[in-house]
Amino acid sequence: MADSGGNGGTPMLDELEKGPWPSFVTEIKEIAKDKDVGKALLALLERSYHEKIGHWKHGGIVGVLGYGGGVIGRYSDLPDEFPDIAHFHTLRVNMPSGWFYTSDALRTICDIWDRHGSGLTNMHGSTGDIILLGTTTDELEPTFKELTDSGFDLGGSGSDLRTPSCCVGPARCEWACYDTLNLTNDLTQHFQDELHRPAFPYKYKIKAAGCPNDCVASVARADMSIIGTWRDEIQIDQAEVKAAAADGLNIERDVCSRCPTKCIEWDGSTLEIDDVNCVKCMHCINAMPKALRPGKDRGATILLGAKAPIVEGAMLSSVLVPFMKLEEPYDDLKDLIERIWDFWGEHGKNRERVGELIQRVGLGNFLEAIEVEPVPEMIAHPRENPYVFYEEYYEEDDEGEGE
Amino acid sequence: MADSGGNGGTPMLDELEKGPWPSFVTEIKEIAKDKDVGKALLALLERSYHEKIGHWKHGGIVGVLGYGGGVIGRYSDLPDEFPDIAHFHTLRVNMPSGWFYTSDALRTICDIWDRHGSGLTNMHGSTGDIILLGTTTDELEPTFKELTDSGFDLGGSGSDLRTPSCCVGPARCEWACYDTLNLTNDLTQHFQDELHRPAFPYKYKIKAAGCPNDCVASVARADMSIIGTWRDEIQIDQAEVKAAAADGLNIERDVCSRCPTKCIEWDGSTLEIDDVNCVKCMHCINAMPKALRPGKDRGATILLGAKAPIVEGAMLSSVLVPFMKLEEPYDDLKDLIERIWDFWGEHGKNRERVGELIQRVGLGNFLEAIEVEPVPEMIAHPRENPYVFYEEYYEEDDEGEGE
Amino acid sequence: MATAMEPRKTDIGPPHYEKFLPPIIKQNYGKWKYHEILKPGVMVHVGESGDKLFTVRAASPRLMGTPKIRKFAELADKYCGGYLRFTSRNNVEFLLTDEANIDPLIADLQGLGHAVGGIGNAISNIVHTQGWVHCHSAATDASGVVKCVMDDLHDYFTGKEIPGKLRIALACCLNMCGAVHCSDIAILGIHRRPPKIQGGLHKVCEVPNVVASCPTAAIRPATVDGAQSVEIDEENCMFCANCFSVCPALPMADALNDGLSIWVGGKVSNARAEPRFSKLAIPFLPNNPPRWPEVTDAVRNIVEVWIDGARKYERMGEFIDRIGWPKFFKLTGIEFQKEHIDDFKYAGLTYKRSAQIRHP
Amino acid sequence: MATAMEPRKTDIGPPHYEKFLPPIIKQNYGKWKYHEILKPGVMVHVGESGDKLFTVRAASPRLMGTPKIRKFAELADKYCGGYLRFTSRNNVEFLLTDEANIDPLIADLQGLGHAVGGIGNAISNIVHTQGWVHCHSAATDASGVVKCVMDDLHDYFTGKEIPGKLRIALACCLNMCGAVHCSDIAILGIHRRPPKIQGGLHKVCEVPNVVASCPTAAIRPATVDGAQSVEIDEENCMFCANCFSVCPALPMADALNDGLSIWVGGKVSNARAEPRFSKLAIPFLPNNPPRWPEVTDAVRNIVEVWIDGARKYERMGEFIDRIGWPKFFKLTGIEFQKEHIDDFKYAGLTYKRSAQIRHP
Ligand code: SRM
Ligand code: SRM
Ligand code: SRM
Ligand code: SRM
Ligand code: SF4
Ligand code: SF4
Ligand code: SF4
Ligand code: SF4
Ligand code: SF4
Ligand code: SF4
Ligand code: SF4
Ligand code: SF4
Repeated sequence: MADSGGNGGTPMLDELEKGPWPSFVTEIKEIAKDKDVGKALLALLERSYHEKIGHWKHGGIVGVLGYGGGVIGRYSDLPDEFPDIAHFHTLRVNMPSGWFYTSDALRTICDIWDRHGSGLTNMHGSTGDIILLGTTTDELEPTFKELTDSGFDLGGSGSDLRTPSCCVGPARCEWACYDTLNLTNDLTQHFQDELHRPAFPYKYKIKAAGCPNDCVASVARADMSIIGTWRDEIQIDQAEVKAAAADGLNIERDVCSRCPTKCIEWDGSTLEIDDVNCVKCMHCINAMPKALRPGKDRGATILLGAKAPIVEGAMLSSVLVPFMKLEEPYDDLKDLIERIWDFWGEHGKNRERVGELIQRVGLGNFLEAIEVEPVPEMIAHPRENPYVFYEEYYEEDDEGEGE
Repeated sequence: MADSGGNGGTPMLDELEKGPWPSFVTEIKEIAKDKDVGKALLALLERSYHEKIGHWKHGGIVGVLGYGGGVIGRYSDLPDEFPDIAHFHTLRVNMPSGWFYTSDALRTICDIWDRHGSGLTNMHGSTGDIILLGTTTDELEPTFKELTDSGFDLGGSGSDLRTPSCCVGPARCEWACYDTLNLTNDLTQHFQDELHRPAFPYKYKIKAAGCPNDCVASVARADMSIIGTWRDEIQIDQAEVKAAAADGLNIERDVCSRCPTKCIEWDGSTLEIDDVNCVKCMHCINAMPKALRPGKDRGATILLGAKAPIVEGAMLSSVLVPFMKLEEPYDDLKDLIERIWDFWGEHGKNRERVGELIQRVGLGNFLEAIEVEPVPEMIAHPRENPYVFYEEYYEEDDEGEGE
Repeated sequence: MATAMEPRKTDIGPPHYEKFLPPIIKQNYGKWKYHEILKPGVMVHVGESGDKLFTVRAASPRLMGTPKIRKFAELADKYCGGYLRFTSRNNVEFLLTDEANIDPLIADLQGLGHAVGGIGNAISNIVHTQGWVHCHSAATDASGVVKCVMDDLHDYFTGKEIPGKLRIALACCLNMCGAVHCSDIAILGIHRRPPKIQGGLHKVCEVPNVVASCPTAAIRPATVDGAQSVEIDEENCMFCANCFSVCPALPMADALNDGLSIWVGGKVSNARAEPRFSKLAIPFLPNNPPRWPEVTDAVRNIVEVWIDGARKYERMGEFIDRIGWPKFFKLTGIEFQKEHIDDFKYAGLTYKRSAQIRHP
Repeated sequence: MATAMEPRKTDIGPPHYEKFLPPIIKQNYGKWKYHEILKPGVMVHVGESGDKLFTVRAASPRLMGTPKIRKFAELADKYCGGYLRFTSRNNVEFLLTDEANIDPLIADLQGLGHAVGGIGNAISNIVHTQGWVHCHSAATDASGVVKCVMDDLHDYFTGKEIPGKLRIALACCLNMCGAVHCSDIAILGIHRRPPKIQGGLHKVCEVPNVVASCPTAAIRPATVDGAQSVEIDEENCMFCANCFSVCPALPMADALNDGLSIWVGGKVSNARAEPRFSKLAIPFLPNNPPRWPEVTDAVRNIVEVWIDGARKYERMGEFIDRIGWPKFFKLTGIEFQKEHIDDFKYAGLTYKRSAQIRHP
């Protein structure tokens, strides 16, 4: 059997330095040049590769003063063999909206992390945070201090609001139907307390996509998915449509026949869209970005409930508000969020995501509780089973009332 | 308030003699001319119309000797006021396959029923039986005797095989892909014991449709749905296609664009079908019955599990055997049915339909138990959740085995 | 175990269908080539042999007395050598070989009050159930409502053009003996009050069975007046009546609260779209005998919206698929309510899980 | 409650994004007109003003040390006035105004070992998770598998043509932090042995919480060696590890039995087809570090079947919709097994409830 990674190098990990894709092993080795923690991580990982098993234990409760979230505690299950990474906690640092940086900002983070941690990061975590990967309990508070001194703060973890994230939006995308960066930053600032001090039944994620292409996968990965859209007509530049056709795009086959409601027609010279039946899927616009643009009456669809499979099965978010204008100070949205949190806080079970709660109490009851009128846009189709909880019925002596 | 139907006529029911559709009230009145039971039924029904409530009680266990099914016991909840219909049981008489009759056969039934019952019938019940509507407990055995003497027998009720039924099939339909009448008759005769002596966990219905048009609604209404289909090419008569077009059929719009897999094309002179992608939906054939016919390699898809909503929600049948040749003596099918009944008999809970059982134990386990190989045709799509009950795993000391 | 000595026939099964097939069918059995609809309610099937079989389809109330059946038998003798059949939707079909007999037969049928029609793209007979005529479980009458609806839609049976087939079914309670769950339009009798527990329940029912029967676990064992009985958490009852099915001491029927609901968009054929369930359109309409005007109006409204908007061959569900449910509610004027939103076990799968929306 | 007296900043939130936007973005913010893909990994956004912003997208392993981040910062200084961003799939994007800088930047990036690509119809970076590098729950490594798969599919990142977007994601356990459940191809680490109950469980976990955590009710309270503990009905365990999430004394990892599964056909965009979950393609592949050849082969096979068969813009799930699942299994040569058939709570809705079948 090959070396188990103790002191005999890392033959298995070395295999992962081969090939064209940038190598995380090379990244760790780079760190290992200067830091024992890097060497230890390499050795532990090599061992995992040999044994086909991880060597980390459940994290205890570690964090920074006054915060409940933002740090993931992590301990090795071989602390005696690998004392340098006996503690190996991560900090989740709230990224700027849209993941924009200046080189200076990045260097500031690097400086702090080189001083206080492993020097390893994830740019970025799946929720969107800057992940500072691996430090000891003692270093948490000093790292936090330097971060806040430089204008950075921690993100969410545990049963709190998780770090909201958004697509690049109006910063670089012509299709953004509202200002994803501004909204995300505004909500994050507005809900700092909910972000840092876990007081919910479970996690609550918000993701903001500027249009139905959903480039932050909000519909699959956020309890609240905010997806830009429009209500009026797609803007058409007929000359550019012709240019696209001349350029070789088969508009009939590749655009019209792929339209989900078949509401778009091309007769070889004019493109016509029956906007009443357009479901704003973006396909035709995607296919002809120079010729077509979303309409001018823009806002967003608010959807609720996505989550990973544990426990009740995975969910995609479902429509809560078919269309909402999103303009500063976003009071309608903030009110809505608070009404949702109130109800969830009161009725949600421990570790019950809001999507699971809705399914448990029924969307109809949930809507009543948060004071939103039911509309058919919220459902794929009306119920198929006749098990209706009719709420009102006549008593013998009150014929005429009820209903 | 209007008369309650006692002796003052039937003003409400009289309203139902108006209008162009044939009236069941007229039918009852016709009977009431000669029979007190008819008068009593009219009066009771008029009362129900006034009170907006039925006047029947749960039936007790009544039946004919040695049979457990075939009779539905029924008692009025006002026996003192309506002694003539204090008992008002129905007999379910097994109809001939395809509901074909001679006038003599019908008269025979009428004669028997005039002698022993109300003279009222349903032609036919929802499961397919001839329903002889309303008689007393004393009359059950004599009616049965006369029926069997005339070649008729009872159908199913209770937890037994219910009367199998079928579409008109090859008797009058050019699309029948197997002999629905023969199969239905054969199964009914073969399973007489299961039909008459309830020994299942619950009811089991079989319906046989000659082609995917499913003119007996088998996919929605039978625990076992047998739906004719074919495996080879749709037979095309190109001249008749042209004739249909000439006749005004818009083949492109009304046929091709409605094909679920878009595997049929019409260039104005030739109709081409990519039969590999044809899902045998029947639409193109339905639209051009003179030009198109099902292929020649015919058989049936066997589906399992349909039922009404109580208790676990309604179900449609799902594919068990994508294609089975159906030829006398239908041994493959009978074997399959018996394997299903064996497993259901052993594992089905009281009042659990076979479709509910499959969902409870899992289709995969069910298939193993009845010795049918899983094939992708059985599912709409593979599982979406990662909750797999992997059945094999390696023990520390047997690496290399398992899987 | 037989108590009588006389010979007793059992398990003979139904008469063999071949005895009832007319000669032309025997000769062309399995060898039909094509069919054509000649006029409303009349079609011809042509055999490979060239033989022609004419079918005349007549309306039926399904609930019939022997006098009427004898009259049909007479007509069969008069025009079709004594052969006839019934359809899977309870219409009567006369099987003729002589084309000249068609019109006289139709005239006689009409004279009897049985219109001819229902073939092709038509509204055919309503599959239905027992109702107040024979069932203990009914929340409404069956034959009465059917009569009113078919009176109202009669023209569509006898030939007025519609885009495709439209299948209506009625069931008088949630047991759904009419299997209405896959109909273009379904009319469903519903209870809206929890069962009323009767004294002496323990004498007629097994308490554990009763408790187990409730899908929502709304029934708990309880002692009432010293006897074993049950209590019902009324908040959790959705009126399915399954408890009543297993226990007569829990009657559901309630004159004030029973009524009907309307469902749309189901189908069973595999033609074009796959088979599917009907969906709730109208949660509640009152029982208003003898003519149930609220029901006939509601059905007609939906039928007309479909006729106005559907493309050729498009069944109700396919039509709604194309226009979307919000538009369906708009066109029919039906108010969208909480009750439309599923809250049973697959509810989550009926929520709209995408941003593909038609904005006004 | 503060223990120190020095001023301590909290709840300041993230830095405002505006501080990090290059001037050209500030000027054209919300006023972009269209974009064009210039070559693999390079696109231009044109403002209503006529301004042009060039984006160069580079691959990233996501797990990066500060030295590499500093190098990216240097490149940003050198070519883009110090501005850069990361994408939602963890690639690095350089934001240029001077077209002439594009090729030198690309050369420098390639020199650093970071290929440029992933824009348009391409296979972009694999969204993934911690694996053996940092998580206690992992059934496989994350970064290692990702490295191997992207090495193998590298050409499709750098420009080899494919029909549409193809999104791959990996999660190292059923918690699915990579949210793989809606990916064209998902790689999912799986356990296949029930948790091993450790002594002293009662000291670290609340037994009732542990019992409640199991979706299949496979965990029961039990007394072991005199102490409160649990027992597990192994037949009913489907290895979700939710019990381990709430209780460290129930470790799931098992070197012999942990492995990976492959899922296909999910998507999140609303373009054309609605968002949808991925479906199980391959129930089990072994953990075979360091290069996981079974996984890379399996992914490549599926990718190639899609490339060969898909129409323009057709995502994996749309492609399979068109050809049908039986054909997918046939083309990929993947054996259809019992495990493919759903048996969780919505299982019945995944059965084929129609006779619409491609024969043979
Ligand atoms: C770091 C990160 C993965 C990564 O490599 O990027 C991560 C890591 C962990 N996740 Fe996660 N999750 C991360 C994004 C996600 C996502 C994706 C997303 O947010 O878009 C999901 C799926 C979406 C969702 O929320 O449902 C996700 C679903 C979970 C779950 C399942 C939750 C559920 O309701 O089903 C758990 C289990 C739990 O909460 O107990 C979990 C638990 C965990 C824990 C804390 C393990 C645990 O049980 O204690 C992991 C710590 C790993 C470690 O040691 O560092 N993580 N987790 C992601 C957070 C980084 C960041 O802040 O940016
Ligand atoms: C007579 C008939 C209705 C009719 O007017 O045609 C009928 C009548 C009754 N059905 Fe039915 N069912 C009839 C066809 C059906 C059908 C349709 C079918 O077979 O195609 C269904 C739906 C399909 C199915 O089987 O799921 C049906 C689903 C039920 C159910 C619900 C079963 C379930 O699993 O959900 C019950 C309740 C029960 O079994 O306890 C039920 C129970 C009943 C009972 C016996 C009432 C009871 O709870 O005891 C009814 C007796 C009425 C009476 O007093 O005469 N009946 N029943 C039909 C049988 C006639 C015949 O033999 O031809
Ligand atoms: C006589 C009958 C079978 C029987 O054994 O009794 C029958 C007979 C025929 N059906 Fe049917 N169908 C009969 C019930 C059905 C049913 C079952 C039901 O309604 O409960 C269905 C499924 C309905 C559904 O999907 O909900 C049915 C769906 C079809 C279809 C598919 C229509 C569609 O577009 O979905 C066709 C094809 C067509 O009409 O073009 C069809 C076509 C036919 C043809 C043309 C077949 C033929 O070549 O002979 C027959 C003449 C019919 C007509 O009424 O237009 N038949 N047909 C049934 C007559 C019922 C009645 O009195 O109205
Ligand atoms: C940079 C980024 C947003 C961000 O804030 O970081 C982005 C940017 C753009 N996306 Fe995206 N998308 C980005 C992640 C996504 C995601 C999320 C994901 O992959 O997890 C999706 C949903 C994927 C899915 O459905 O599973 C996504 C679905 C799309 C689509 C729809 C594609 C489809 O046919 O389904 C388009 C339209 C198109 O490509 O024609 C699109 C188009 C675009 C455009 C062309 C928008 C524009 O006009 O600027 C951008 C250039 C893109 C390109 O990569 O082809 N973007 N895009 C993300 C780049 C990720 C990466 O590094 O590869
Ligand atoms: S989601 Fe829409 S607005 Fe946002 S980056 Fe993607 S395409 Fe642009
Ligand atoms: S956005 Fe989508 S739905 Fe609307 S016209 Fe374009 S392709 Fe059709
Ligand atoms: S199911 Fe098919 S074979 Fe049977 S009558 Fe209907 S169309 Fe003819
Ligand atoms: S039978 Fe249906 S699927 Fe086959 S070609 Fe005709 S329309 Fe298409
Ligand atoms: S639907 Fe209900 S009320 Fe009507 S016959 Fe069937 S069981 Fe009786
Ligand atoms: S009617 Fe149904 S829900 Fe109500 S108590 Fe009875 S079984 Fe339960
Ligand atoms: S997917 Fe599982 S193993 Fe991977 S990081 Fe998330 S919790 Fe840990
Ligand atoms: S792994 Fe999941 S299924 Fe197995 S015992 Fe733990 S919680 Fe239950």
